[in-house]
Amino acid sequence: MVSGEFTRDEMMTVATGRFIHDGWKAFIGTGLPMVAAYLAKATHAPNMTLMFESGVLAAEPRTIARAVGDPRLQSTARRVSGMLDGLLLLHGGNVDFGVLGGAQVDRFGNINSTAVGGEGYSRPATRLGGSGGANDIASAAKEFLIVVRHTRRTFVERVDHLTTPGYLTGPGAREAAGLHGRGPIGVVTDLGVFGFDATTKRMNATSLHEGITWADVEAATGFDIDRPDDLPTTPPPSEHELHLLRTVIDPNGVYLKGGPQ
Amino acid sequence: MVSGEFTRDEMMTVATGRFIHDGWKAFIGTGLPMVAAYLAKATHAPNMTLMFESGVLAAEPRTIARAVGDPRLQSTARRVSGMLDGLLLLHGGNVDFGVLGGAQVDRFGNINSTAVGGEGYSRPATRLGGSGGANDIASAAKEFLIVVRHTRRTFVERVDHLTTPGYLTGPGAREAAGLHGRGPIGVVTDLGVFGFDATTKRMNATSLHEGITWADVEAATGFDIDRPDDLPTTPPPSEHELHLLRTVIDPNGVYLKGGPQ
Amino acid sequence: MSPYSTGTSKIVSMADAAATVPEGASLSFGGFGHFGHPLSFVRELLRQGKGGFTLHAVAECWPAELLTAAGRVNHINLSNLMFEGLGRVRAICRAVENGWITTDDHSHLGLSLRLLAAGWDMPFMPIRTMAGSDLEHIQTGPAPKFRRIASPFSDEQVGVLSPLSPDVAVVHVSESDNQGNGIIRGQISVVDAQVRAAKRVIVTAERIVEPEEIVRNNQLVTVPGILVDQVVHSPYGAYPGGMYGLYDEDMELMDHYYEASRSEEAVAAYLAEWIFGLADHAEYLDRIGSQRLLEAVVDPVHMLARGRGEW
Amino acid sequence: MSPYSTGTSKIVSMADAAATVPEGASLSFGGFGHFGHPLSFVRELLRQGKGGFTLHAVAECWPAELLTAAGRVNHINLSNLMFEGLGRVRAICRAVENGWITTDDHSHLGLSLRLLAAGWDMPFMPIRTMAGSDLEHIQTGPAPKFRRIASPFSDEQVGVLSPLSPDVAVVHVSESDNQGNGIIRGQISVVDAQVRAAKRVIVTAERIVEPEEIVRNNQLVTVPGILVDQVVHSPYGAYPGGMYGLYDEDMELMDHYYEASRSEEAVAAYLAEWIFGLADHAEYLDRIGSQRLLEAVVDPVHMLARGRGEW
Repeated sequence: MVSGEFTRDEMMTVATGRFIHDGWKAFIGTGLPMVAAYLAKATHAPNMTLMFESGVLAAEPRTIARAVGDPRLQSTARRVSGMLDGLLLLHGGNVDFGVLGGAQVDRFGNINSTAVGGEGYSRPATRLGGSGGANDIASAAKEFLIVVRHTRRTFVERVDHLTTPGYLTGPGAREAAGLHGRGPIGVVTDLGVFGFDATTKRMNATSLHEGITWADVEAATGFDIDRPDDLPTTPPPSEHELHLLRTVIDPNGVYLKGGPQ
Repeated sequence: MVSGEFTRDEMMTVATGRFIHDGWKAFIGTGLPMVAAYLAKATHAPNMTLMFESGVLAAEPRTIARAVGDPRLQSTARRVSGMLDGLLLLHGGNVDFGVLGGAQVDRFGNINSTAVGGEGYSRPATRLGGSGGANDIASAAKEFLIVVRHTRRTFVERVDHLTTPGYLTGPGAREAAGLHGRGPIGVVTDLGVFGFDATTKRMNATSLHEGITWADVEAATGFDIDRPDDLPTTPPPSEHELHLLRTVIDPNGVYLKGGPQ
Repeated sequence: MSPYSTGTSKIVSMADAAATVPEGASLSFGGFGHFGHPLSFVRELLRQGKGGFTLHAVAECWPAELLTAAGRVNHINLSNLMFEGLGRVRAICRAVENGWITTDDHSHLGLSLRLLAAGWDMPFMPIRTMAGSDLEHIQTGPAPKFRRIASPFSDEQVGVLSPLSPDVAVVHVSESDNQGNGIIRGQISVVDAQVRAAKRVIVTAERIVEPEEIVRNNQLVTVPGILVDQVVHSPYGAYPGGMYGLYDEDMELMDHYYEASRSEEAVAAYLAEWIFGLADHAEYLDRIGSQRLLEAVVDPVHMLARGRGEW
Repeated sequence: MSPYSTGTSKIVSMADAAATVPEGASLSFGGFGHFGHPLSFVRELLRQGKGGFTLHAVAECWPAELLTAAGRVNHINLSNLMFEGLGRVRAICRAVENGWITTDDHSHLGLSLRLLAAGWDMPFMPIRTMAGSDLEHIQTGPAPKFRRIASPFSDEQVGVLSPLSPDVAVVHVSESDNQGNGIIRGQISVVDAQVRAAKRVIVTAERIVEPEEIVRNNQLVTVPGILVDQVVHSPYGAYPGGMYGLYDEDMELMDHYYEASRSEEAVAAYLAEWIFGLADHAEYLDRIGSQRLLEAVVDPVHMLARGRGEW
């Protein structure tokens, strides 16, 4: 298999995993981030600690967990408590990293996972699940990563509801709000990898996935996204990474449907 | 054995036990109060729940515990946690009653168990153990009882250090301080049983133990203690109570030394 | 004879327990994901017809969804309600989108700490999250949830949460004695705060055990009996959800509801068939059938039912 | 091969662990009554000669007394220090009465909540006790412990405590894996708050166990390994105190210290004989003798050593 044969989901998963450093304690949710965490742990970050908002600490499941509530996270964890304990460990500054999704993201990495459209919060066109631990992770984890599919509906000028704080209104706003976490360090989408300018806190592009053009990004983004002079291609998944994803981590396609498209 | 043959400690123990109502959840320390709690549970208060500041809940030890840290309290308890959990159950308003001792007590039932004499708190003549859970119990339990030996050194006009709040400076003071517990409901000594006037919150006499005169009380009390018109004799221990104390609860004299004196 | 006192038993029937919940009460339920929800209680509560409830819902997606689907809920203080692996709690979402119910949103930590503050009798609880987001800025509850105050120990303006006390908390446990000392195997969600915060606590239990069994595992007791008012014996009480260490969730049955939730009509038919059409929990379990119930039983090492794969 | 990762082991020698405690550090130790104090660590710390310590001492009477007896303590933030069944911690009392050390008194809940506030990164923690007493009025620490602020949700003036973070917390556990995931059998005193509050955490453990054993009992893990910096294997590490479920306290040996504490001279002789005169914990245990150590072992049901009576 040549490394070019991979799905967009596989590219997103691998790109997400690369943000995880060895030794980190990380809050992970279900979906692609779960697969990415397994992959990171199986490759460059064997000593990362998986934590979940339910109070599950240092889980080492043999097979892919279907959900945060999956029994195999509890039956292989070093410690199982409850939500207050799990989230207060986070609040206490003990979590390095979290991965978050959402229905809308703006240029400052603010996320909406509560209510879209309509007359606003009290009478939205679409009500979603709400924050859960996401606001806590974005506020208190040392840093966090956003992972979403890239569409104009998702990448909006202004989130309809600010569930989860990115850089809020820009430079200094997190500090003014009293947040102790540094904020979002990147965005992984099916089009590329994005970051935030150190000074302006505006979203900029880090790399585009193979076959993606800047025009693709612009077409799928509802705000002006900063393009650097140098815009490399995201390193594709290695053969080893694809092998792990397809035959070891998620062989039954719980999250990653199908092989190469 | 006639009921007249009993020690002062036995009288204090029985008088203390009578303050415990059936069904109450009570914080109990070592010493006479421990024996009193066992006695109450074996007689009129079978459904009282024994709680300890270490987080031991609903202990049912078969034999007398030597200390709050005694393993037999933990090995027979329905729940074992830690100090924060134990004291936050108290803080949350779930404890009916506590029994407290101390080195000094004043007319308002304030207790000193920290520092006596000398130049005060920072350079006392005698440093004691400090509050521990006593301040928490006196502040947050619905009510509490004071059990001390009656001497002029103990019953003082003003405690050198106010470790544990009785009625503080008098009527309204507990409410002003923001305390949620009602305060001390009585004092059991080797001379008698005492209470607090509903209006003035000053200590008054409820009954004197057999053979004790008012002059004995006055001689042993460093403040004017209110004498009611009617001053009965404390009902002495029953034969059944003495039997339980001597042959079932504390047969080896862990706390109650010797039989009749 | 047991050396442990059994006191006055708190054990009552499911019907008697549900009958103590007043019309218009505020409720909070145990459970997380597809596990540990007191669903046999919720079904009985629905059958008894009361409503007008306010929910303090941290993670109890299934109780909240079923009660809302039946039109029994006016307001939800929530942090996250969705079905893991499925999607949105559609009856709740529809009720919000149509303005039939009101909500007030929190982070998981924020709502959990409000319950904890009530349980600990604290006038407020500091929090550093929720700050700066619409969880701080939008407050729609009858009482304020989040305010800023100056820290007396630094020059910070810090967020504090108000306490929140449900009238009744209902939690499902793995085993309980007749006093309500309850053990939950696996993660406890926010049950520790719920039972402390609530004015009344109802425990439903897979197994009622002798005091000895509780004492032997006394460090695992999440629910202190002194806080409990009533205990109900309810095997498979979390079904079609799972109970860690005992049985896995029945995804097919859960999906059955999830599909029905796409329309008001279908959800009404679901409730009629699976709740109102059945007399009690025994009839519900009969309907499921013992073979199916046994298929959900997990092995005691992997804690997974047959066919659920490896660890 | 174990399916569990053992990571980079945190296990070090007792000497190496004690060597990481800097001169003048603030320290907090596990333990309650005569149980669970990390006394093998305390003896090694004493042998290494450092001092100038501040203690945040909720219930660790034995560590606090021994360190103070050796003149290594400048200040104690305390809630209660005494020897259950014996009496006063005389070296500490003498040091206070002579003005050799300073103290700041709290209630047990107050001091525990200050540690918890630090561990949870909260700027303050409300409390309704300590109020009105000299625990509120007398503040002698370098930083204020208790202040009143207006509740933003009512018209109360409520007490709040400042956070308190020890430089190092040292806790003794029944078993730990090589990452410091530690199980304490029996009551945990205030270890949960101490390990969260401290900048560094050292775990001493009766047994070092494989990850499997921790995973199997993962609901009993009081010390989360992610908070732990170093792990020391130290059987009988709480001796002459007891360790619940393993061995009872040796009251005769404890009384031996208690008698010696009556005078400065006698206590100095005690320290010379029992601490400075012994090279390490192995030599200490040799001095006690295996027969005596075995006599302290408790039966696994009653949790009491021979001759300690019935339950």
